[in-house]
Amino acid sequence: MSVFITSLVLWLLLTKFTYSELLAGVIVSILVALTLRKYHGIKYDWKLLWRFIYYVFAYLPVFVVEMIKANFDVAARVLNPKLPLNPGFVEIKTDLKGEASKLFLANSITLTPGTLSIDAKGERLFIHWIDVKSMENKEKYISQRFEKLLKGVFE
Amino acid sequence: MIAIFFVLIGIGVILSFIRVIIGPTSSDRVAALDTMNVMLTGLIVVLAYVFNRSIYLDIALVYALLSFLETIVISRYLEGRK
Amino acid sequence: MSANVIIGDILIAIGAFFYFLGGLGILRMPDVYNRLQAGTKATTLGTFSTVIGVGISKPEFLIKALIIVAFVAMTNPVGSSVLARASYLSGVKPCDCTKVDEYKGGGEE
Amino acid sequence: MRRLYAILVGAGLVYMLFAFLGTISPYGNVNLSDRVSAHFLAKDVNSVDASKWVSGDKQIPSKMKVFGKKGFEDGSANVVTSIVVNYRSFDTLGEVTVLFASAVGVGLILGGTRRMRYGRKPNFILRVSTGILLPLIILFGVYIFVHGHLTPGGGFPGGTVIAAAVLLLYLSNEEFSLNMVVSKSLEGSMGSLYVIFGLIGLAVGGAFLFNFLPNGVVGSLFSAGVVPLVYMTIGLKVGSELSGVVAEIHEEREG
Repeated sequence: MSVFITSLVLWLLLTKFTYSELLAGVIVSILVALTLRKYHGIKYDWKLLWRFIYYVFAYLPVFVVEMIKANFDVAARVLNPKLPLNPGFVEIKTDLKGEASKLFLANSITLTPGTLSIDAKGERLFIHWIDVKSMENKEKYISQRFEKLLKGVFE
Repeated sequence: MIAIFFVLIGIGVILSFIRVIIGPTSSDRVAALDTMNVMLTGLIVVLAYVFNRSIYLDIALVYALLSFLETIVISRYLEGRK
Repeated sequence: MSANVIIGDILIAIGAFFYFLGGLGILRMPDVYNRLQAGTKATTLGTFSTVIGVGISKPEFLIKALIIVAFVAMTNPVGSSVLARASYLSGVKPCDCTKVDEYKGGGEE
Repeated sequence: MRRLYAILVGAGLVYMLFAFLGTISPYGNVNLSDRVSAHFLAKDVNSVDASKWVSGDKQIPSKMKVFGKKGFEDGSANVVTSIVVNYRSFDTLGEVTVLFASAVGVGLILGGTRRMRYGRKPNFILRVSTGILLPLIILFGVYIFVHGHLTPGGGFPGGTVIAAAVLLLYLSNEEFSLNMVVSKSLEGSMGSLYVIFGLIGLAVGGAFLFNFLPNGVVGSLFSAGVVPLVYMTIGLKVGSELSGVVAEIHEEREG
C-alpha cells in the first residue's frame, strides 16, 4: 500500500498531469506494489503528514547547514599545503531502533564534517573519523545532533 | 560565464581521472571513478541547461543509477575476496 | 537577465567549484578512506548546488532536478560507505597517520 | 495446442515473406520522397520551429507546430521511435531474436539449481537502502518504456533498468532468487505478442507491423497507434530476459 502511494507520487512527478497519465500511473503502481510486496522497505502509518512536516522543517535545515560546514572543512583541509590529518576508526553507540532511522543516521554521518560511516551492526556504528579529538564522548561530536531529530521523525 | 563552469568541472574530472590511472590499489580506482561519475551527472544537467533540452535530465537520472550500481557491484566483488 | 537566472548561475558556479575541490581531494589525500571523505562530501554538495541552480534558472526543470537531487543524496553516501567497508575487508591498509582502529576484524566480537 | 500455435505463427511469417517480396521494386527505382516525407522528418521532441529543414528541393512550410495536431502521419513525437518501430520493424525483430538466442545460450551453459553465495554477508546499509530504492528504480524503468514514443528511450533501455534493479536485489539479499517460471513465461508470451501485433498489421494493412490503430493527438500518452503497445511488449520481454540472465549467472550446479 505504501509502495503504491510512493510509486504514484513519483509517476505524477515524472510526467505532466493528464487523466491518461493518471490512469497509466495507477495501473503501473499497482503492478509494482504487487510484484515487490516482499522486498520493499517503505512503510507508512497514520502519522505520515506530521512526520513529513517535521522532516522538512526540523531535520533538513540542520542537515543542510552541517553539509555546508562539512564542505568548508574539506576545502580547508584540501587547500592547506600541509594536509592536516589525524584519522582513526572509532565505534559509537546509537539509541535508534528502526532500520530506516539507522540508515538515515548513517547517511547523515557520512555527509557531515570529517566522518564517514563504514558499517552498522546492531546498535554499534563504525565510523572513519578524519580528526580524532578525544576518545571519550565520541557521540557528542558525531551523532548527537541528528539522533534526537531522527527519533522525532521516524519513531 | 558558462565557460567557467565547464573549465572547473573539467579540471575536477581530469584530477580524479589521474587518480584512476595511478591509484595504487583497485579500491582507489573505484573511489575515484565513483567521484568522477557524480561529476559527470552534474555535467549532463548543466548541458541540459545550456542546450535547453529537458530530455537530458532523464539521461542524467539513468547515468546516476548506473554509476551507483557499478560502485556496488565492484565493492561486492572486492569484499568477497579474502 | 532576470533575478532567478542570476541566482541560478551563482549556484552553478559554487557547485562547479566544489566539483573542482572533490577532484583535488581525490588526488591529494593519502589513503582510500580519506579520499572517500573528500570525494563524497564535495561532490554531493556540488550536485545539490548545480542541479538546484539549473532548476531555479529554468523553472520547468525544477521537479526533475529535485528528483535527481533526492536520488543522488540517497545513493552517494551508501555507495561510498559500502566501498569503504569493502576496501577494509579486502585488506587495504590505512595510512600511517591513523591513530586508533576499533574496527579490527570486521567489528565481530 | 502448443504445436498448433507454432504452426500458425510460422505460416503467418511465410505468408508475410511472400507477400512482401512481391511488392519490392527493383534497386534504384524507389521514390523515396513517397516513403519518408518531409513532415515525418520535421517531427522533433522539442517542437522547434522547423522552417530550416530542407529535404531534397522541397522546403517545409514554416511554423510547423506538430504538438497537439490530430491524425498526423505516424503520431509519435520521437522520430527515432517511429523509424525503429514503424519503418524498420524487421530490424527490431532481429534484435529481439539475437537477445533471445544469447539468453538461451547463457541458460544452457550457466544454469543451475542452487543459489550462489558471496563470501561475506551483505552490509546493513546496503540492504536497507535497496529496500527503499527498489520500487523507485523499477517504476523508472517502466516509465522509460511506456513513454518511448514521447521521450528518448524505449523498450531496450527500460528493460535494462529493470534488470539492473534485479541485479541490485541479488547483490543485497542472500535469500532472494528469481522465480524462473514467471520470468520465462512472461518473456515467451511477450515475444510472441510482438509477432502477433506484426501479423495483425500484416493482415490489416499489408505490411509487417502496419499501424492499425488511430493515431491520436501528437504528444499525449495514448497516441502513436501501435508504437506504445509494441514498446511495452519489447520492454517487458527484454526486462524479464536480462533478469533471467542475471539469475542464471547467480546459480551454480550441485557438487
